[in-house]
Amino acid sequence: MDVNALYQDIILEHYRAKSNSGLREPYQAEVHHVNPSCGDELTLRVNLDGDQVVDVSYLGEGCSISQASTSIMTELVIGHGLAHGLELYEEFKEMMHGQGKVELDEDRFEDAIAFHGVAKFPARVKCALLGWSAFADAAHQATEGQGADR
Amino acid sequence: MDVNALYQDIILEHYRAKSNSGLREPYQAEVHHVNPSCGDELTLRVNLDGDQVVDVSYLGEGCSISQASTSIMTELVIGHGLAHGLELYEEFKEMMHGQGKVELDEDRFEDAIAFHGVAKFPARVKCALLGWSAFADAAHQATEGQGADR
Amino acid sequence: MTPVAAPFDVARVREDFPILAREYAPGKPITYLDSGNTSQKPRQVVDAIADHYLQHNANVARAMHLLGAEATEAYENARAKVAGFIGANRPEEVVFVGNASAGLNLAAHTLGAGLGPGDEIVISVMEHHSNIVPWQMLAERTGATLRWFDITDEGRLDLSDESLINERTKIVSVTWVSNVLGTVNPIAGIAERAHAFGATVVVDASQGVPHLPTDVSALGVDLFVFTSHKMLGPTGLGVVWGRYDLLAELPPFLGGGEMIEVVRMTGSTYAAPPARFEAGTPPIVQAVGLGAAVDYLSAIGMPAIAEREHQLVEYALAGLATVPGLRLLGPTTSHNRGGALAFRIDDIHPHDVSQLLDSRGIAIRGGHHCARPLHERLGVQSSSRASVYLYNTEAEIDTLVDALNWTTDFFKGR
Amino acid sequence: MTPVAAPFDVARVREDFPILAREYAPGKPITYLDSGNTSQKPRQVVDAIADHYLQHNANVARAMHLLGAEATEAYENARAKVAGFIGANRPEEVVFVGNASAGLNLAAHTLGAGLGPGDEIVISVMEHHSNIVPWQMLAERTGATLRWFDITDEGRLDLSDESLINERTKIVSVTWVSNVLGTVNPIAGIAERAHAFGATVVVDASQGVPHLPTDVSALGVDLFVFTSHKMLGPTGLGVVWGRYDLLAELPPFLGGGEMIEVVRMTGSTYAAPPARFEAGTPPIVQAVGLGAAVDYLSAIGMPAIAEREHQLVEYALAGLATVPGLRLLGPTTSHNRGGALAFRIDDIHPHDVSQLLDSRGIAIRGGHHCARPLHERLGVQSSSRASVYLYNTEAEIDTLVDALNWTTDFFKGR
Ligand SMILES: Cc1ncc(COP(=O)(O)O)c(C=O)c1O
Ligand SMILES: Cc1ncc(COP(=O)(O)O)c(C=O)c1O
Repeated sequence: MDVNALYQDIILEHYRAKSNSGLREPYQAEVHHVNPSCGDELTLRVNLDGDQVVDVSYLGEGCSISQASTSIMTELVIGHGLAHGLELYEEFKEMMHGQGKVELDEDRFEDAIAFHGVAKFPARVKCALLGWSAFADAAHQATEGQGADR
Repeated sequence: MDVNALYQDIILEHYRAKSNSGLREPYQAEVHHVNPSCGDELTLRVNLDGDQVVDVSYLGEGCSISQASTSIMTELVIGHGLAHGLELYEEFKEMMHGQGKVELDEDRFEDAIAFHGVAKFPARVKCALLGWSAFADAAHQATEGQGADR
Repeated sequence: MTPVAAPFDVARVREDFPILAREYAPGKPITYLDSGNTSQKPRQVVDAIADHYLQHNANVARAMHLLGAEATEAYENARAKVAGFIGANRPEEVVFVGNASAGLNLAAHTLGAGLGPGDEIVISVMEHHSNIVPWQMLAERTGATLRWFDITDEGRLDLSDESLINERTKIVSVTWVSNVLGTVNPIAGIAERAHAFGATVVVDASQGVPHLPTDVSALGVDLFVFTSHKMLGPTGLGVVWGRYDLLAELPPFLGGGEMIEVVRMTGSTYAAPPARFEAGTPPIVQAVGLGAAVDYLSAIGMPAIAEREHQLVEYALAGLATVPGLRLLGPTTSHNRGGALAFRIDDIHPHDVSQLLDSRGIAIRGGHHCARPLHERLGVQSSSRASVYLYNTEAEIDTLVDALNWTTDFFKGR
Repeated sequence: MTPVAAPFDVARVREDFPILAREYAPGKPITYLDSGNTSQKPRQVVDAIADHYLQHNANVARAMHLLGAEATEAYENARAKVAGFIGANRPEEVVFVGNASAGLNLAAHTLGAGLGPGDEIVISVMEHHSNIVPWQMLAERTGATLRWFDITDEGRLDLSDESLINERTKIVSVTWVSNVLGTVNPIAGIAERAHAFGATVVVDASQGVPHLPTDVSALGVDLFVFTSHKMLGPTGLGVVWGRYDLLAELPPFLGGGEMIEVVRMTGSTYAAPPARFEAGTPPIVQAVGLGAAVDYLSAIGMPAIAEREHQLVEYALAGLATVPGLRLLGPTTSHNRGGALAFRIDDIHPHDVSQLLDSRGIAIRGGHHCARPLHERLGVQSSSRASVYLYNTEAEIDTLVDALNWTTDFFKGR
């Protein structure tokens, strides 16, 4: 097992200097996700304006893979349409479950293509998806909340 | 395994024509003993007069070994001192756990010596002891009751 | 070593079960007719267990290393195999527990948490103690009422009392196949009636899954419990299948490691099914063994096994009918009938029957087979029971019938 | 194949564990330092399991035939061996359950049946989730209050709060040896204090019995729970030892076959211990396997094993102290200390440590090790844990220390 394939420089850079870390106001939904096998926990907030993702903020402690993935995810989804963010999530998930056989489009996924190597380590797939699934969950709750407001 | 050693004629005779079977009055104590592995159940009553065993009666359904043993037990203890009956129980128990190595005295145990062969069948030891231990239990309860009366 | 394929070749099957060649006296092999109690294990299952312990052993889920990954994969593969074998929609519907009894207690504790006086639980008089006592204890804890399906004279479930299942009914728990009478119960119909009143349906499938093709979706039930050791698998393992939606709603039963989400000093939250119901280190290697058993059964094919057992039961019913003084408990034809053949012989106690048969190396069971209420209902204190599985032969049935005739002579002639 | 005798010959011991020769890359054997999670199994244990399945398999207690008698004898012999191994007064004090978690739930349900508001249960902040969640659930069911022993800065149980155990205390349940800190707790003293107030004392001995000579009588406790898979035995088996007088008083927990005396439609009566607590077909072959494990451990001798592990822990403590940025959780000396060696490395998450070590074939555990409250108390979210057993060597510790240094470089250098 080649750990260099797993720990791409981009991943370690994001791990050392996480983007958008720290909880911020305002937000419509906050979720708490857990990876019980390693104990990683993540609190994540989403602030939507209609179908635009205005902000995603989070507080988490976890391994380099989960932290870097969450950091990169926020860069990819903030300031874009929610539908776009959820689409990225689906594609990212598919790639992560593809055991290295599925490729991501660098133009759309930017730093996240570094996770291609992680897909070959089944035990780490959950780590890489923790932030993404928390985002999808929070966004879902936020839209339900908006629906109720109308 | 020689089943003829187990099923002595005396045992089958007692099984077919049980002595002292059927519940009778009066009695000081009644017990219900069970052999959960085969489901055999035995209700047994003891009637004491001071330290004399006046009557032992019972209602039970069970295999030839348990029924014959109970039948023979009643013949040996009715009309004798309680201490004698309990002594016989202890000796009988020791023989049954002796795997065929312990002998009983024919003068004192009469038909019960037929159970010597049963001691070589560990699965049947419980059957042979069911009536005896019910007797000892009932006698114990009856003496406690007498003690309380005084 | 792949197991035999159809057409059914019992001699080839028997080669996989070395214990069937054991001798009770020089040159005389045993006759094992006690599979309703526990089945024998093929070499393939035992090899899978040994190989796992000696080459892949580690704890699951929480181990982040080579052996841990292998063990986790083996355990979860076993879950998927079992799910496939019973027609579950997804592996997460399969929960591993200690045995069928533990599974039925899990059902009683989780389904019963909200019961109270006025609520009714319906079971049947033909249940195994493991599908009686947990519900008696639940009724005692909650004040709910326990009600019972009776049986007909033929030994079938008596469905004539239309009022037994009603708007007060919260849980119906019945056996698929009786371990004494052999009766196969019409589960789908009972489930439909129970669901019409909003009741939850639990099935004790301990004597069903080992012998019949199983499709939990087609049966239309809610919880479905069976046990590894009766289907060529290891001891120490039971299975609870549940509709995922239902499992996701149920509270946990046993607390501990791995069934949690977050444990705080102030309280804990619980994992999603199946983990929620698997506290502590699960029966990992037992699951791997059951996976191998399921592979073995599937390679032969459950339809072929059921068909073969049907033949054997017909043969046995005909043979037993020739024994003087023998009275069968349960249906006397092979229609909707499993391989449990319980009987009484006039004036000979089952314990004595077993003893005589054992002296000829024949293994059957005597007693109430953990179904005392059924025996009371039938007016007998106990019975003898022969039971067959895929590895049994007509010759073994002949051996049984001969020995029963000899037994009758032995006791009559004395 | 008798196992080695003293003086301790680790090379000879390792020959009995084929898995230790597994390679993660050609020519490179794995380094298994995760025995606190689950232990490896010697050939003797695996052979005993295979031999039982292939030659003596049958159900126990209720089978009246050759194989049934052999299986029953094997199962009850295993009970007697385990009783002897832990210094029980009689085999009937040993109850077989599914794992340690099941045993602790049994304790909570049976001891807790009569609790109510105002009653107190005392556990400690260093407990495994399996000795926390069952008591949290019990407190929720009954309204009793859960109270906690804290730990000292050194990672020992903090016994300074004299009022923690008082006249309201009904149950005290603590671990003998911490699975994270390694701390060996002064059980006898705690039991004495609890008994002075009439409380019942439960011990989670899961990390004790595998490593230390055990004498339940000397410890003076009431219930004592441990798990087979951490002491060379099979998965799917836990043990509850209880004082016979106490067991005889306790209500049953799980209902089903074999735990009953008489089952009637109107209610049931229950068997004497241990049967009362063993509903359904027990983990027969798992018990046989644990019996073989106990024979293996006894042949070497638990004092010799404890002494050997003490040496290894001293060696490992010295080695770990040389790794830059490594902080040990728990006592830093080997005094009253078991073989769990949990640590943090600055700025490297335990999951990443495990990954790097795994790339060199080294198996340790990362996470909260089912002890989240303890980690919260220590102010860390998770940790890495190496743990040793009788088959580990000084060379393996060196391999670990080297790999940790490389890990630090790997993350620092990038
Ligand atoms: C201290 C302690 N208690 C309890 C347990 C639970 O044991 P099991 O997983 O066998 O239920 C463990 C092991 O995981 C443990 O280390
Ligand atoms: C119909 C039925 N239900 C439940 C059980 C209990 O299974 P286990 O002993 O594995 O708990 C059995 C077997 O003993 C059975 O035949």
